[in-house]
Amino acid sequence: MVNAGMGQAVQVNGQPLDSLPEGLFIPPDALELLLDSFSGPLELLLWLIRRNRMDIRDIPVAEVTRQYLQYLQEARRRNLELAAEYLLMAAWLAEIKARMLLPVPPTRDDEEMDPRLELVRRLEALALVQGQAEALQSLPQSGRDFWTVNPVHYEDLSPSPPLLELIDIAAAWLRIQQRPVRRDQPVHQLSNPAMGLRQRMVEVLLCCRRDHRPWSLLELLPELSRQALTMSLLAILELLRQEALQLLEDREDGWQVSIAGMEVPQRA
Amino acid sequence: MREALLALFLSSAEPLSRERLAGIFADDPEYAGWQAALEILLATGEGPMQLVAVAGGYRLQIHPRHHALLARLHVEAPRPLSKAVLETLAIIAYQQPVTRPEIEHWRGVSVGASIMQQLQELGWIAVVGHRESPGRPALWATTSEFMQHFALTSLEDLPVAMTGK
Amino acid sequence: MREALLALFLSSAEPLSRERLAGIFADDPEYAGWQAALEILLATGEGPMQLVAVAGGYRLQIHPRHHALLARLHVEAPRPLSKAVLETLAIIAYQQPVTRPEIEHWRGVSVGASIMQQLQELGWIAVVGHRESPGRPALWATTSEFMQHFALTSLEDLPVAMTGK
Repeated sequence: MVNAGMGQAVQVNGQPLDSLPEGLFIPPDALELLLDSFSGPLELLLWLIRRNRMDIRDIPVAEVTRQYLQYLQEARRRNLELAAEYLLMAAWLAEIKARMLLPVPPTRDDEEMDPRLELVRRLEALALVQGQAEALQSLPQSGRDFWTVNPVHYEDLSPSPPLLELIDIAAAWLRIQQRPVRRDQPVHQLSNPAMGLRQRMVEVLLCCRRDHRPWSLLELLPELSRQALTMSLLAILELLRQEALQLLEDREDGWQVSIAGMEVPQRA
Repeated sequence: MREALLALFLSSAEPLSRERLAGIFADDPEYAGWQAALEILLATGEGPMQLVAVAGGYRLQIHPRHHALLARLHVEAPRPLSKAVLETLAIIAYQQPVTRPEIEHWRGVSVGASIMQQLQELGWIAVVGHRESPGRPALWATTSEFMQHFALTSLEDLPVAMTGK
Repeated sequence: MREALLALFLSSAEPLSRERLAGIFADDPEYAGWQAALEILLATGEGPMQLVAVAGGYRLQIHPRHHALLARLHVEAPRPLSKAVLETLAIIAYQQPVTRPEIEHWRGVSVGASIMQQLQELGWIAVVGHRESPGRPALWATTSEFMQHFALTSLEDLPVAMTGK
């Protein structure tokens, strides 16, 4: 079955499979390599057909089956693991061979009854896929045959502001207020809910934040109307109550406050 | 104008279509004439760059005259695809959309999960739907990245396969 | 020469150092003068691009004068704020200066760091102080950008949200 006498004459490594001599000849290490390179029984079959220069549409099933089984037997003799698919294919081939021996029942369309038809379809499909794979392989590929421009860096773009109107914020605040509130945590509620007071509170904080030093009360009171003065005074008192401002000392020249949570340099 | 157009292409990781550009330039009078600038860029390129039609849009590529130099920079060529991966990709590219059982039928062997995963990691294939048959198998197709990698303008540009050996 | 240098920078995903460039150009007489070309590129840029020094070498970037146009391509269209973010903003606007535990109290649920971050990235809220209570919690308030965006001159201009009690 195996022509061991020629075994030494054939180099396996580096030789394309198609250069194997006609007929079944498997050099010692070639079978494993051969089976590795096939993706499955259908491909082994297609390769056998092409190697024998057979017509895919008129396969001499007996001869192909004989060669195919020889490969399988040889593989088994060498204890190579074969997927179950290979044995399924063998069974299929045997079935086709058997059906071809039966007398053909009279039909209008002979081709419809050819037991090889499904096999031919499968082989042609595989041949097409192989051709398509080769065609893809021949295409130029990015990073191998051509290079694209890598996206050029740009500095952060400012995000577009969300779709939001002032009235949405007011509506959200209204909804929150209408919710039943848990009272287990302190919330600094102002007795006077006017937003003017809050505006002034934030301004006082920002003012104190600009310069890390104690601020005298007078510095924080604008020389404006009496109303503004009242508002500022209220804001500072509220911030002191909320412990957002710290009262440092009560001196002759007035109070001094500093923003909480900030180290104030000690004066000598 | 030409600079503004270039800036867009240079910053984009994706090919830009005419529709996309039209949306960006809108009817802004500052950018009137962008279409003429696009034609010139397509025709003449800019410095070492050429503008190429790919995957339904245009993208910048380095002119082939610089390829020898670029090969010195990009010494690590992408790993060649294995036969199994290449055949699976070919079936998806040419037969899409296609299910995994159909791919297995075409190839005559089962398709390992690792093959599909490799192609997904490359960003070349994606699930585009499901077949309304029992089990609702996923339908696979190639992506825009696939066309970009192989510099295809559309799927119609896939080369015709030779089979009659 | 300038073109060859540009081709390298354009095709590279990473910054290129002088050493790397020197290795690529080697002593190839065809590319003598690459160092002078690099200096010019650094000084004058090329079209919409400028060459900047970053860790690891030099890389191209789009000149900021094109940022407004790039934003049309790369910045997502405006979307509404999520409910959680909107509520947090409303509480800060109407209750400022306010701490995060207080915001959580008003909302009845915890306020994730991502919510505060989103509002900070918009430039609409900032820390204006701290309370001298345990943990020294930060006091949040709206910013002048917030006022400008909504064309407010003072918080008194905020619409009155009546609870109808």
